[in-house]
Amino acid sequence: MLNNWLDKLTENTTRNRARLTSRRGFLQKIGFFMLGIGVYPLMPIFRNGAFAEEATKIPESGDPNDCNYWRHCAIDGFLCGCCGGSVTSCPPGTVVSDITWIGTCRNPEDGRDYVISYNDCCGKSGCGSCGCQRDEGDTPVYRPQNSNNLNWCSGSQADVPYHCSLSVVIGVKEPTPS
Amino acid sequence: MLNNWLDKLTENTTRNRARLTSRRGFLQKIGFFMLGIGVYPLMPIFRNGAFAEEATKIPESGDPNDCNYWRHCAIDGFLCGCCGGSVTSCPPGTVVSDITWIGTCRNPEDGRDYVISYNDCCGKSGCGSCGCQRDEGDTPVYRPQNSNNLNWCSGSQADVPYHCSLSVVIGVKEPTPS
Amino acid sequence: MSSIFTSLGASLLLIISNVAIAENFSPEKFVPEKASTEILPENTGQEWFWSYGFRMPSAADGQAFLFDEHGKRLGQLSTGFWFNNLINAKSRNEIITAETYFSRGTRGERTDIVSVYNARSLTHKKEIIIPPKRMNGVKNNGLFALTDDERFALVVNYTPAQSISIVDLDRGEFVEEVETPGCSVIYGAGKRNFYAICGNGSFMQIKLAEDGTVETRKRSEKLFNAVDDFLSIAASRIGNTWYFVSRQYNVYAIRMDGDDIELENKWSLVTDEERADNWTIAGLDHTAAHEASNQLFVLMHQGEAHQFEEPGTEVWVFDASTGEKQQQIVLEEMSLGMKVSQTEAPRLYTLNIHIPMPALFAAWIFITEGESEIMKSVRQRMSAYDATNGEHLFFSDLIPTGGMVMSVQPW
Amino acid sequence: MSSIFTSLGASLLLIISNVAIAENFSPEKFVPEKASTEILPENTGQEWFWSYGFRMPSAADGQAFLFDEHGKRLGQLSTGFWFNNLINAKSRNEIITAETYFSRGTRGERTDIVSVYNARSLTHKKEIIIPPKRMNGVKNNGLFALTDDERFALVVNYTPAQSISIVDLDRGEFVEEVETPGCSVIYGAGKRNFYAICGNGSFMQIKLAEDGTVETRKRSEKLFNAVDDFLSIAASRIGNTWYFVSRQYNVYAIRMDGDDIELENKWSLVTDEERADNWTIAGLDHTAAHEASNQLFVLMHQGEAHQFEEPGTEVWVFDASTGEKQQQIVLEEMSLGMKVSQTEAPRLYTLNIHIPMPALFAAWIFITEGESEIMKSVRQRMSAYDATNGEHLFFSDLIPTGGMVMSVQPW
Repeated sequence: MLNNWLDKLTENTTRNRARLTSRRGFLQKIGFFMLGIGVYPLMPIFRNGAFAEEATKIPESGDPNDCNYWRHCAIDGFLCGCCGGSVTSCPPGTVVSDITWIGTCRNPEDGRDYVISYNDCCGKSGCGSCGCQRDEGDTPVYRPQNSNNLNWCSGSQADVPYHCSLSVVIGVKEPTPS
Repeated sequence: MLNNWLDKLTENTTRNRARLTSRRGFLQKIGFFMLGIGVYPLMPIFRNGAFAEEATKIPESGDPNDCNYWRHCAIDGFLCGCCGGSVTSCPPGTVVSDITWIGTCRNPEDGRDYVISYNDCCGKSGCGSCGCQRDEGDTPVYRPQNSNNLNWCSGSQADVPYHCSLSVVIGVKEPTPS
Repeated sequence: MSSIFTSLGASLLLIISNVAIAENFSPEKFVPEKASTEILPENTGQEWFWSYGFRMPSAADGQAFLFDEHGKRLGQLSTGFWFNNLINAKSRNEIITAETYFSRGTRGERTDIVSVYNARSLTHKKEIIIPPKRMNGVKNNGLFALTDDERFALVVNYTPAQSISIVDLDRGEFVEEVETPGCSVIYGAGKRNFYAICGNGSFMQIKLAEDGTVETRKRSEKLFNAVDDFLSIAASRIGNTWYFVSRQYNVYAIRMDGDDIELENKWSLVTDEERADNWTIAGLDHTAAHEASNQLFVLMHQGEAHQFEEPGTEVWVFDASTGEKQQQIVLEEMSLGMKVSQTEAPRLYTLNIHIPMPALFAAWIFITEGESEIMKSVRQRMSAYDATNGEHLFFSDLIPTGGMVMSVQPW
Repeated sequence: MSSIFTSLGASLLLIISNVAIAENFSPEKFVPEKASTEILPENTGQEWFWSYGFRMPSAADGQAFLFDEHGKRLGQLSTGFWFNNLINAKSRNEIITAETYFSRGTRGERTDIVSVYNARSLTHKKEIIIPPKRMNGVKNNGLFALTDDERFALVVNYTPAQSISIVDLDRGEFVEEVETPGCSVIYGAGKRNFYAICGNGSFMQIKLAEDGTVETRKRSEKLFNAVDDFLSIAASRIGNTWYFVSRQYNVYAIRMDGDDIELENKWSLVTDEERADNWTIAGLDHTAAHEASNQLFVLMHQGEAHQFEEPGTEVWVFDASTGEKQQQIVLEEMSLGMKVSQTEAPRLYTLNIHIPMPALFAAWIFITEGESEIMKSVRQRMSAYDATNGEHLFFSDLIPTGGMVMSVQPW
């Protein structure tokens, strides 16, 4: 949970703060309201029946186990790919939490903005590898739908024990002119 | 539990093993048998009544929270002095394990050999500070009285949860000619 | 304990050979030492402090570590799964926590409790079972609070249905659970009043009767823009006013006093130049207040907008009423959170990220092998500063390996 | 789960604005991805390996980590308080462990169980409750064993009364507890036979009836000098012979075959020169055997007599029958323990102490600030070597922070 912060490390090694690394581009803010009732009934359709067919292939490149991978723009936790799972599959013996938070990330490969569902994998102690915390569009727990500061496993069958987090693409948006 | 070992560290940093630190003197071996039945009835007297008077003052110097302190010659665990206790007192809220292992250490201050009782403090999770493992006279678990490879908390009121270990002087021996 | 000794068999032999014969070192005269258990000395103002959290990834073994005024370990509490909150109820001489347990560690039946520890002996006194719904937050703020008279404890729930459990500490009983749809974290507002923040920018007042049952629930009008300038839940209280920092780096002073709630004041943490120079709020537990001097402390750093929860590098000190910046403390080590003690000579405690190697080594590893390599050696410890002038007093003992802690808090 | 949605209130508003319209990226055509849970591929000889232990100081949250043939994480089991043992019962397609839990994490009622996990899905299948007396060892050897037909599990107890619990894995039931006064750790000796080591240098045979109840207990004569040359409990088995290393660095080959137990062979691990040069046994789990090639692997280092449990720097490989040294493998990193896989191209796995910085940095810190400073950065990981020639194949992913593991073990 401490990475991406250490750009400042060299800054803080000596009190006179010489910055050694470049400043990352500003990600375009996309406002995104979720209707308390409205969105939740929507959520279940993501879970069952509707997915009989193959998921749409998304053009993407880079290392999915790297914290800076485009899908992880609002994730906070261990990347399941480093724990025996992948960006869309939980490690063996853990349970997918159906209720989770949502983020929207820009895919550098095709410039589109995708809706990412950060389902947690639950039922075992923390995976402990590839901790990654990025807060694009992150909201406080009193606006839970986009909050990564909450243990969403507590809504899963396995309850509290948090193992790792997925980054599942569940929607796509019109590429707004940047 | 990994300290005192890193003398070899520099030895292993490069495969050609240049030793940078001196070899420590060989501690004189003192054979010490404990009668299974015999010793245990002895043990309880160490616990109650007999200690109404002040313990004999032992001449000693050095930092009791240093793993190399003379009392710790057969200890394996966290030094309670680093956890809110001392060499003879458990941190607040933990329970002294009356059943424990015994070691014999030479006190450099007066050249005498003392019998040390390494009572565990139990009932909370591991203290985690000042881990120290020294195995002078250490025996396997099938000869438990001198074995530090055993969680002696399991014999305490608080049972398994091990917090830290004490080094209590419970006897003295004639200084054998070294 | 079964009769231990008989079953041990006669195979081992005791020979206490030649036990010493010299003045009081003769076996008869030698009085063995006796093991005992410490009790904390009475706290008459010593600047002790706690550091605690869920010990991720070993989140089943949450801990709270107590440090003395020199940063040395004084004691510890083991506090269960995904541990969030500890409150020192000074009038009760008790430490109160909210804890969660599973019958088989990470599986089986869940039990949530409010736990009560004796504040001198750090022994566990009693537990009060509550509905197994306690919210597990990454930030420890706003999830657990006592009424100002320390009689009732309130626990915020999330399943994801939102509600609050009320516990009577005097009678040691769960009182009731109250639904708070659309609203969550809570802030104390007098003897029997609390306010929760709602998703649309309003607050929900929760008024308790004398016996702790809920008398009324009332929604206030909107006090902040919940989308563009939402409030961080890590707020600090001076008197009846809670000071929130917001996403656009403003301070919202919201007075919560019984039935009245109003936005008293709003000012920007940063000047236009500072905003242009990318100064933003930072860290998780990023505000603190010193009531006597009416000062607000905020953890800051330079970074992009989306890095507003990454560790802070400075603490800015403001007059809470005027918003005038009085001090800019450059931290010895980047920090996740901080708090200030309420003594006359107050101390600022920070929860640091510590790399246990010379700074140049760390910089070299960072440059040659990147962030993930340096992360392998990251440890945690606290710093204590003189809150009046920012002088660094000491680094505490390290937080032991075993998992992360997320809060630092004065005794 | 209570009916979540109704209670959430209508305060938030959903506007899915301008969802994309382009070939199959139109909202109607876009098929979302679906989250799933992995199942382990069938193991047809891949060199997977486990690393597990009590995760001290977070000992309430024991773990077992599974790694693939490249040292990458494959899966994990959460296994309770002071975790000691895991056995892959291949004929049952089950992973069997002995686990301990407390109703409130570190306090409350203690429950010990034998746990059974599905070896493909790593899901928890069932538990068998046993007396809450399981020995908590620092070394993981000899505390837990299955009969050769994998029908019964034996758990060594210590309170400090010594006994063994017998569990029928087929019927999923605790059979009985047998007292073993003066004797403790156990070694398999056929379908229904075990031997425990006794404090005076003899062994206790425990013979089970077909249904797992104890038929006879018989003490053998002394096979070793329990004071001057006691046997380490970390032994390795080839056929019906167990190879023990001893305090004076000898190997004792003890054949245990049903009712017969005899000291088959005894030879010294070190030549006189090596002994004079302070070569000693090292580490905790310090022996391994490759049955097909009849080779014994022993972890060694140069150190004083009392350092015989400190990490090893080399693995010496012997012909188990003649005691002839065939290989001396200098390890990449000091190791606490090791094991060898039983495949044709066997691998040697070591449990390493890893300092995540260039060796020169580590040496500098060690010299300038001493051992305790360098200890702050210590991590753990495994190495895999080609057991036939000592070639280092790879380092595994790091063991995550959160506490120590004590064993490495092939799948």
